[in-house]
Amino acid sequence: MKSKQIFQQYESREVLTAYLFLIPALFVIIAFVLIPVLGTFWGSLFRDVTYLPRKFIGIQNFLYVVGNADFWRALRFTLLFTVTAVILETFFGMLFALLLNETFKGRGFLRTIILIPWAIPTIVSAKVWKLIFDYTYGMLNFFVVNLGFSGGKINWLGSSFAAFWSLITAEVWKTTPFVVIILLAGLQAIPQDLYQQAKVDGAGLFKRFRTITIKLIQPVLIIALIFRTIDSLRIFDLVYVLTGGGPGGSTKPLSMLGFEMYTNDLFGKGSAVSIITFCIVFLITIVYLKTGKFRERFS
Amino acid sequence: MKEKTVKRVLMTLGAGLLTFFTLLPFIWMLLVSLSSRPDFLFSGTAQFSINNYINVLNNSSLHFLDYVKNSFIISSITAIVVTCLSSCAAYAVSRMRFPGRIIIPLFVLTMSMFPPISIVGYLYRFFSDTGMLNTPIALILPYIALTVPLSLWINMSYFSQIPLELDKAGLIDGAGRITILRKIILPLALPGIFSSFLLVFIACFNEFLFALMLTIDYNAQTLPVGIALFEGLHGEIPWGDLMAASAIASIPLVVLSLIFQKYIIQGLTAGAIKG
Amino acid sequence: MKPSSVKLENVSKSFFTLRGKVGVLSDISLDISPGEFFVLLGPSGCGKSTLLNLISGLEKPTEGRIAIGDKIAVDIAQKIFTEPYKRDTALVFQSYALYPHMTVQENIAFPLTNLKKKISKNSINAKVMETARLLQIEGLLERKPAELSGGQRQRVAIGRAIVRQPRLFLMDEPLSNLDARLRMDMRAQLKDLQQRLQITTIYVTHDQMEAMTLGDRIAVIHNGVIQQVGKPAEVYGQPANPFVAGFIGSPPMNLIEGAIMEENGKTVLKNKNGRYIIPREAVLKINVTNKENCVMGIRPENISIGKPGEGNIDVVINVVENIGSEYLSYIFLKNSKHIIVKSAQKPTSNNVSLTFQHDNILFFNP
Amino acid sequence: MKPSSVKLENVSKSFFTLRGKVGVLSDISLDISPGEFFVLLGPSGCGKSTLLNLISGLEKPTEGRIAIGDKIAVDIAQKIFTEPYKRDTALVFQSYALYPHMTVQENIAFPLTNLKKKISKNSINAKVMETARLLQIEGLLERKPAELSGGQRQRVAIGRAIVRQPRLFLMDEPLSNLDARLRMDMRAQLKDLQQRLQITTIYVTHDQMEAMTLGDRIAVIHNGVIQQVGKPAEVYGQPANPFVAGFIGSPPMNLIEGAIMEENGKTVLKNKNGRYIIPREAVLKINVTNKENCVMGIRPENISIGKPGEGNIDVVINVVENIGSEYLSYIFLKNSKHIIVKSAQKPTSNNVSLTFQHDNILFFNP
Amino acid sequence: GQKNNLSFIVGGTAKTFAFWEKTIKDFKEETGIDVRMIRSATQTEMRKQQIFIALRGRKADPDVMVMDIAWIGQLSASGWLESLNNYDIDTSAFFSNIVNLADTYNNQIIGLPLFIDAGLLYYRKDLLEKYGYPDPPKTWGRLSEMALHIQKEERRNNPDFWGFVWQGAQYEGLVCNALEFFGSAGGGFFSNDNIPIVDSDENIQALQFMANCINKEKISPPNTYTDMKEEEARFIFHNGNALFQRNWPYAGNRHNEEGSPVKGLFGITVLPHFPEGKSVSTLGGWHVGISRHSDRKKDAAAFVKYITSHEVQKDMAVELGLNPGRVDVYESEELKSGFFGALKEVFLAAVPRPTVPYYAQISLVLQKYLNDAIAGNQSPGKALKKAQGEIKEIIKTYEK
Ligand SMILES: Nc1ncnc2c1ncn2[C@@H]1O[C@H](COP(=O)(O)OP(=O)(O)OP(=O)(O)O)[C@@H](O)[C@H]1O
Ligand SMILES: Nc1ncnc2c1ncn2[C@@H]1O[C@H](COP(=O)(O)OP(=O)(O)OP(=O)(O)O)[C@@H](O)[C@H]1O
Ligand SMILES: [Mg+2]
Ligand SMILES: [Mg+2]
Repeated sequence: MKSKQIFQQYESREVLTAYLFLIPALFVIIAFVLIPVLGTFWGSLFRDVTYLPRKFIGIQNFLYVVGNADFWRALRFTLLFTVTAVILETFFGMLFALLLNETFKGRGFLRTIILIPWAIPTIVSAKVWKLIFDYTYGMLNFFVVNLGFSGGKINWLGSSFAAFWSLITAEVWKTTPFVVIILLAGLQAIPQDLYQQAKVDGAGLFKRFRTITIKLIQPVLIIALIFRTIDSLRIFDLVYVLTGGGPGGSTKPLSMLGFEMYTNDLFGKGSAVSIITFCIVFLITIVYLKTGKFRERFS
Repeated sequence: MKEKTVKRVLMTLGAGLLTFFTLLPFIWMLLVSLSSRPDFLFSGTAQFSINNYINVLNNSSLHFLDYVKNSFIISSITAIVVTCLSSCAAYAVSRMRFPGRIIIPLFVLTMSMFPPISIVGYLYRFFSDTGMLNTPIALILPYIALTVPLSLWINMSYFSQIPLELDKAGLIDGAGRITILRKIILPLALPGIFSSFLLVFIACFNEFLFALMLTIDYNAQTLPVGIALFEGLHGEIPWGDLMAASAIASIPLVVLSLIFQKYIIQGLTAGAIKG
Repeated sequence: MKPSSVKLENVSKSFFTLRGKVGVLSDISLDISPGEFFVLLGPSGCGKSTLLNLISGLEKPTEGRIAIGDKIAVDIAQKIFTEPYKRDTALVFQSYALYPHMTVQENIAFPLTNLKKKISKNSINAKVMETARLLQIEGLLERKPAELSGGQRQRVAIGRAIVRQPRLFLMDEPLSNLDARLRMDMRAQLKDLQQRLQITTIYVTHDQMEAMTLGDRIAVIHNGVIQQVGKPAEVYGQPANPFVAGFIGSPPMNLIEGAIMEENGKTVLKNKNGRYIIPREAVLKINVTNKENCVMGIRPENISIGKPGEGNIDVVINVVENIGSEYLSYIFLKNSKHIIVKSAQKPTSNNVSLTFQHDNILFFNP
Repeated sequence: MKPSSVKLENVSKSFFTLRGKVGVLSDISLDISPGEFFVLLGPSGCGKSTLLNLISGLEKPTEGRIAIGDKIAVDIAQKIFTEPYKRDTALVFQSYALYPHMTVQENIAFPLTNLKKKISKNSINAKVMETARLLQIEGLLERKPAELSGGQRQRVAIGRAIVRQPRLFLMDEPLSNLDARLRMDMRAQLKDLQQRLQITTIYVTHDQMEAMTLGDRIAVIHNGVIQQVGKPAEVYGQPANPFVAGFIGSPPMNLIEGAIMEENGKTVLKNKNGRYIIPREAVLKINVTNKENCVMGIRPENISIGKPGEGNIDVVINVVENIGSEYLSYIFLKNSKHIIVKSAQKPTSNNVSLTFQHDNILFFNP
Repeated sequence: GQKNNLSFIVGGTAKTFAFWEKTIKDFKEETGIDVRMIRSATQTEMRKQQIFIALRGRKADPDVMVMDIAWIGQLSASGWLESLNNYDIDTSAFFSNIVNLADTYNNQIIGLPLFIDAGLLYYRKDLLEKYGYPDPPKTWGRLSEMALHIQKEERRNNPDFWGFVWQGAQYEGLVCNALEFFGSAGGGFFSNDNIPIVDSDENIQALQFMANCINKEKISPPNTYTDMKEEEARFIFHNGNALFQRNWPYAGNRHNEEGSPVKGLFGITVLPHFPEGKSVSTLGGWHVGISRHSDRKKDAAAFVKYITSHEVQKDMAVELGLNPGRVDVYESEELKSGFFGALKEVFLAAVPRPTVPYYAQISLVLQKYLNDAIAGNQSPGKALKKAQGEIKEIIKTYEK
C-alpha cells in the first residue's frame, strides 16, 4: 500500500521533467555553495592555524566559541538587531507597498525613489550614514545644534544604545525597499474580484486589509521575512563601516566575530562561528516555515 | 469618517513619510557630492560645483567607468541567468509532483544561510586553479549560486498564486511544460519575475566581499570595490568623489526601476477562471 | 427591515478600454418595488451582469442615477457615490469569487463578521449551519473552495449572499451549474426565503423556467437596451417585439417574416419559402405598420400537426427530436432558418401540414 | 483521423486532503464507442468533472485503467501513465481556465500553436476566425478575458477546444452560462461539428434537453457510482432505479413510496398520505422484490387531472405555476414531499382527482 | 591565473595606483619584466584577507606583496615569506632598527620597509605662542595642562575647540596609540624576553591618563572612543579645532596643503612621555616581501630591489608624500629640509608592535579592553588585568 501510494503520487515522466528543470539551479548551488560549505564544516574540526601544524581537534573549536563571552554578546546583539530591524522593515515595507499599490498622481515618482536606498551599495550607504551620524560635522548634529534640541551635540555612535538605533535606522532605510518590491509584486497578484466581493459583503477598508490582503500576501510576506532575517542575521558591511562593532564591541554581530577570526588566522574557529551562525539562521527559518504553513501552501 | 477620506489621509501621510524616509539621506549624498567638503553644514565655506563628477569621470587612473561597466555586465548576466534557472526550478517545485518537492526548496534555502566569508576561500582557490580569477565569470558563477535561493523562493510564491487550472488548460491544449512556463506562467508572474530580477540585479550590483576577493583589477572589479578603493591608507575619504561616484552609479538602477514600473501590473489573472 | 425599492433613471455605462469605448448599457430606467422578485433576461453579453454591478456599486455608471430605498446610491450629475459596502446588498457573482484562503464555513460566515451590530460566534455558526443545510453543503464546511466541485462552489457563493438579510439580493445566474433537481430545490428555497424575508431581489438567469416561476416581473434586455418589462405571463404571451418573442420560450417562438396579402380570398403571409394561411380569427389582430414587411410569430407548442392539406401550410419535417416527454419537429427553411413544432406524440409521417392555433398568433413590425 | 473509443475499467479515484481521504469515484467501467456522443449526467458533486479529468489525464486514478483508442492512457496496476498533452483530447473546463493575458484570438489559437505539425499563421487565423464565427464572438477577438461577459468567456473556452480536431472532446457543462436561444444554436453547432468530424465526445451537462437531444447514450452517476447507461429514451422511459427516475426529467418523476396491497378488489399503493389506485393494466408490471416497501413512479406529464372521484386518487392542488406553455400543479404531501402534475391547461378547480396513464407507471425497489 | 607576468599586490587610492603603474612601466623599460598590479582594498583587514586567502591556497599569485607591519610576524611564522638573503640585497641603506626589529625572522631578512610611519605630536604653534608657551610639551602632564588652559580660553569663541585629539576608536590604531602612552611610561605589551606585561603599573597609569583626557579633563572629545580614527582626528585639527593631535606623518602633508586652515600654523615633535619614561613612537608602515609560493622569485627580487631603490623611494616621497624606508632618501636635496627631515629622528626611535605570529589576536583583546577602559566602562586596572589574562591564554594555545 505504501509503495503503491508513492507511485500514486508521482509520475515518472513528470518527475524526470521536474528534475530537468531543477538540475541547472541545483548544480550551481552545489558546486559553489554546498561543496565550500562542507569544506568549511570539515575545516571547523581542525586546529587550522597557518604557522602551526594542522591538527584534528574534533569539536574543540565549537567549545571554544561557545565558551567565549564575546560569542554570546555577539549572538545577543545579532538577535536583537535582527528582530528589531525585521519588524520595522516589515512594518514600513508593508505600509509603502500598500501605498504604492494604489493609483494616484506621483506614484511613478515614489516607486522610483523607493528603490534608491536599496540600490546604493551598502558600503556607500553605510558611509553616508556615518557622515550623517558624525559627531563633529554630521547632518544630524547640525540639526540638533541648530534646531536647539537638548544641549549640544549627541554622540550618535557613542553609547551602545545610540549605536544600536543608529545601525537600525541605517539598516531599515537600506532594506525596506527590498520588502516593498517583494510585497508590491505580491499585491498585484491578488484577484481584484475578491476585494469587490468583500466590499459587497460589507467589509470596510481595514477589514479587507486584514482578511484578504494580509492573508493572500502571506506566502510572499513570509518569504520577504525569511530573506530579511537570513540577511540580518549575517549583517556585516553596514556594521563594519558604521560602528566597526563598537563601542566596546557592543554592536559586534556574529559575522564580524567570524570575520575577525578569519583575518586573525583562526580559520578553524572562524569556520565554527560560521557553522553556528548557520545553525541559528536555520532554526529561525524553520520556525518561520512552520508558522507560515509552508507545506500546506506549496503542496 | 468616510472610507475615501481615511484612505486619502493615510496615503498622504504615507507618501510624505516615504519621501522623507528615502530621500533625506540621498539628498544629503547629492549635496556632499556637489560640495568641496563634507562638513559644509558646519563650516559654511564650501563651494558647490560639479567638479567632483568631472573628477570621477575624467580621472583615468580611477577606472570608474570600467567598474560601472563590469558591474553592469556581471549583474545583468547573473540576473538573467538566475531568472531563467530559478523560474524553471520554481515552476517544477510549485506546479509539478515529484519526490523532493518539499525538501529541494528547503535545501536551496538552507544554502543561502551561510556567512559568505566562509566560502570565499574555496572559491578563490577554485577560480585561481581554473584560471578564471579576475574574470567576470569568477563573480557570475558564485553570484548565481548565492542569489538563486532568493529568486527561486520569490518566484515560487508568485507562481503559487496563479490558478493551477491554467497549467491544466495548457496541458490539454497540447503544450509541454516548457511552453506552459514560457507562454502562460511567465507572462502572468511577470511582476513577480521582474521584482526578483531586480532584487538579484541589485544584490549583485552591491555585493562587496566576493568582488573584492575574486577580482584583481579594473578588468573585473565591480563598483563597490572600485568605490572602496577611493579610500586612502589612513582612512582618508574623498567624500565628494565618493558621493559623486555613488550618485552616478545609481543611474542605471533608476533606469531599471523605471522599467520595473512597467511590469508592475495589477490583476494579471483576472478573468481566468470561474470559481 | 423594510424592503427597499430600486430605482434606475437613465443609467448608461460604457467601458473605456485600450481599444476604445465599449458601450454596454444605454439609458436604462427601471422601477423595482420593495419586496419584488425581479428577473433580468437577455442574451449573453447584453449587459445583465454589468447592470447588477452598477446597482451593487462595484461599477460606476457613465450617466444616470440609481436609488436604493430612499437613498441615492449614485447620481452622476450630482457626483454622489455610495461605496458598495454601505449599500447593504448581497451579490452572487457569476464567477463566484470565493475567498480561496477561507474554508466554506469562513466564506459563508464572512458577511456576518462585517455587520455593524456584532453578533456572537455561536449565532454566526448557527446561521452558517442553517444556510449550509439549506444549500445541501453541510458536509463540506471544512473544505477550501479548491476542493469543491463547480456546483458546490456555486452553492457556497449563494450561501454567502443569503446568510445575512440585506436590503437587496442581486443574483447573477446563481443556479447555472446545478443539476435540474437541485436547481428546482434551490429555486423553491430562494423563492421561499425571498417571500419570507420580503427582500427585494434582482435575479439574472438564462433558464426559462426560473424566470417564469420565480419572477414577479421580468425585464428583457438586448444590446444594453430594455426591450420589455412585465409579468412573466405578459412577456411570454404578449412579447413587445420579435426579439422578445424569439428570446423567451424554449424552444423559441417561430418567427416568420413576409408580406401579408390576400390570395384566393384567404389572408396569407408570403415569403420565399411559401405561403402561410393566416387563420381568419387571427387576421383581426394584424396591427403592423407595413403589411409588406412584417413578422408573424407562433410558438412551437401552438402548432399542431395534421395530414397534408388540412392545415395552414404543408411542409416536410426534416428532423424529429425526443426531449423526454415531448417531441420537437424541425422544418428547415431556405434561408437557413427553421420552424419548430412541439408535440406530445411523434409525428407519424414526414409530410404533414401545420395548423396554427389562431389565438396564439402574433404579428410584429420587424 | 479515425475516431477513438474510450474504455474505462474499474476506475476509482480518491483525493487525499489534509483532512483525510475523500472517495469520489468508485469502480467506474464504461465503454464508449468511436464517434459516439456520450453524455454524463448526475447531481452536483457526483464526480463528473473528476471523471473527465481522469480521462484527459489531468488527474490520475487511484485504481483501474483507461484506454483511449488502442492506447492505454493509464493503468495503475501496470504503472502506465500518458501525459495529458499526449492524449490528444480537448477539454472545455467547467471553470473556463482562459489564459488571462492572451486575447480571445490568442486563446483560441493557442492549441493550434502547439501542434506537432506546424501550421501557417494564416491558416491559424482562418481557423480561429471560423471558430469565432461559429460561436458568435467574432467581434471580441481583440479582447482579453477580463473584458468579456460570463457567457462570452464560456464560448471562448469552447472555441479553444473545438478549434482543432482532437481524438476526443471532453466538455464540462459547456453551455451552462448561455441564454436559451444561444444554447440551442450552440447545441446544434456542436452536434453538427461532432457528426461531421466524427469525434468521440464525452459531455457533462445539467440540462435535460441537452442530454436528451445530443446524447447517443447517457450515463447517470450518483455518488461516484454509475447508476445506468443507455440511450436517452431508455434512461428516460425505463429508469433503472428510483434515483435515475427522480433525476431525469424536469420536473422530475413523481416517486411515491408505499406498500402494495389488495383493497376492495383493487390493487392500491398505500402510504401515510392515502391510497393510490393502481390501474389494472399496470398491475401486471409490478416486479418489485418486496411489495410491502416499494416505489411507484409516474412522470408529471403522465398524470391527467379530472373531477374528484374519477381518477386514481383525489387530491387538493396547492400551487399552480405557469411555466410558459404549460402549467405545473403542486400537491403537497405530509412528509414534505409533493406530487407535480404538468398540464397544458390550467386546472379549473383545486379539488381534483389524478389519473395515472397506466403504461407510464413504473415500479422500483426503493 | 595567467601566470606569465609578475604580480604585485598593493592597495591605495587612485593616485597611489597611478604612481605604481608608472613605476611598473619604468621597471619594464629597464628590465623587460612585466608586472601586473593587483589592486587591493584599502581597509587593512580586507587586504589581509585577500593576501592570506591566496597564500593559504599556495597560489603563485601574488609574487610580491605589500604588507602591513602588523602581519609580518604571522606571515613569516607561517613560512610564506621568501628569505631575501639569497638575492643580494643591500639593507644597509634602510632604517636598521626597523629592519632588525620588524623585517628579520630567524635571522633571515624577509621584507623591506617600503614606507614607514610613526606617531607624532602635532601642535598649534600660533596658539602656544598666543598663550605664552614657548615650547611644545615634553611630558603628558604638561600637555594636559596646556590643553586645559588653552581649550578653556579658546572655547569662548569656538565652542567646538578641543585640547588634544588622538585615535581611540576600537581598532588597531588604538593599540598603536596605547603603545606610545604605555611605552612612554616605561611599560609596554611585552617584556624583552617576550613575556606579556600588559597589566603592569606603568601601563595602568598610562591608560588612566588616556581615559582622563576624555572623561575627566575632557580635553579629548567624547567620541574619541567611538569614532576617532586618523581621519576624524585630523579633521578636527585641520579645521583649527584642536590644539594637539597625535597622528601619523601623512596628516602633516594634508595640513600643509593649499587652502588648509592650519597651513603654516602647526609644528610637529616627538610625542610626550611620562616623567619616569622617555618618548616612544609606534612604528607603522608597509613592507614589501616575496611570497614563498612565487614561481618567479628572481624577477620578484629584482622588482623589490627596484621599488626600494633610492630613486623610486624618493619619487614616492615626493609624489605620494609617503615616508621612505631608506634613510638615505632623507638626506637627499629634495627632502632634507622641511617636513621629512624632521621625521627621520622620530623613525630612528620608533618601536614596532610585538612581532609574535598571533599578534593579531592579542591586538583584538587589547582593542577591546583598552576601548572599554577609555570609555569609562571599566577601570584601567581591571581592564588590563583581564587583557593580560586573555593574552596569556592565547599564548598558551600557541606555544604548544
Ligand atoms: N481536490 C479535491 N479534494 C477533495 N475533494 C474534492 C476535490 N475535488 C473535488 N472533490 C470532491 O469530489 C466530488 C466530485 O467533484 P466533481 O468536481 O467531479 O463533481 P461534479 O460532478 O463535476 O459536480 P458539479 O456538477 O457540481 O460540477 C465533490 O464532492 C467534490 O467535493
Ligand atoms: N471590462 C470590460 N471592458 C470592456 N467590455 C466589457 C467589460 N466587461 C464587460 N464588457 C462587455 O460588456 C458587455 C456586457 O457584459 P455583461 O457581463 O454585463 O454581460 P451579461 O449580460 O452578464 O452576459 P452573460 O450572460 O454572458 O454573463 C459584454 O459584451 C462584454 O463583452
Ligand atoms: Mg453575466
Ligand atoms: Mg463539475
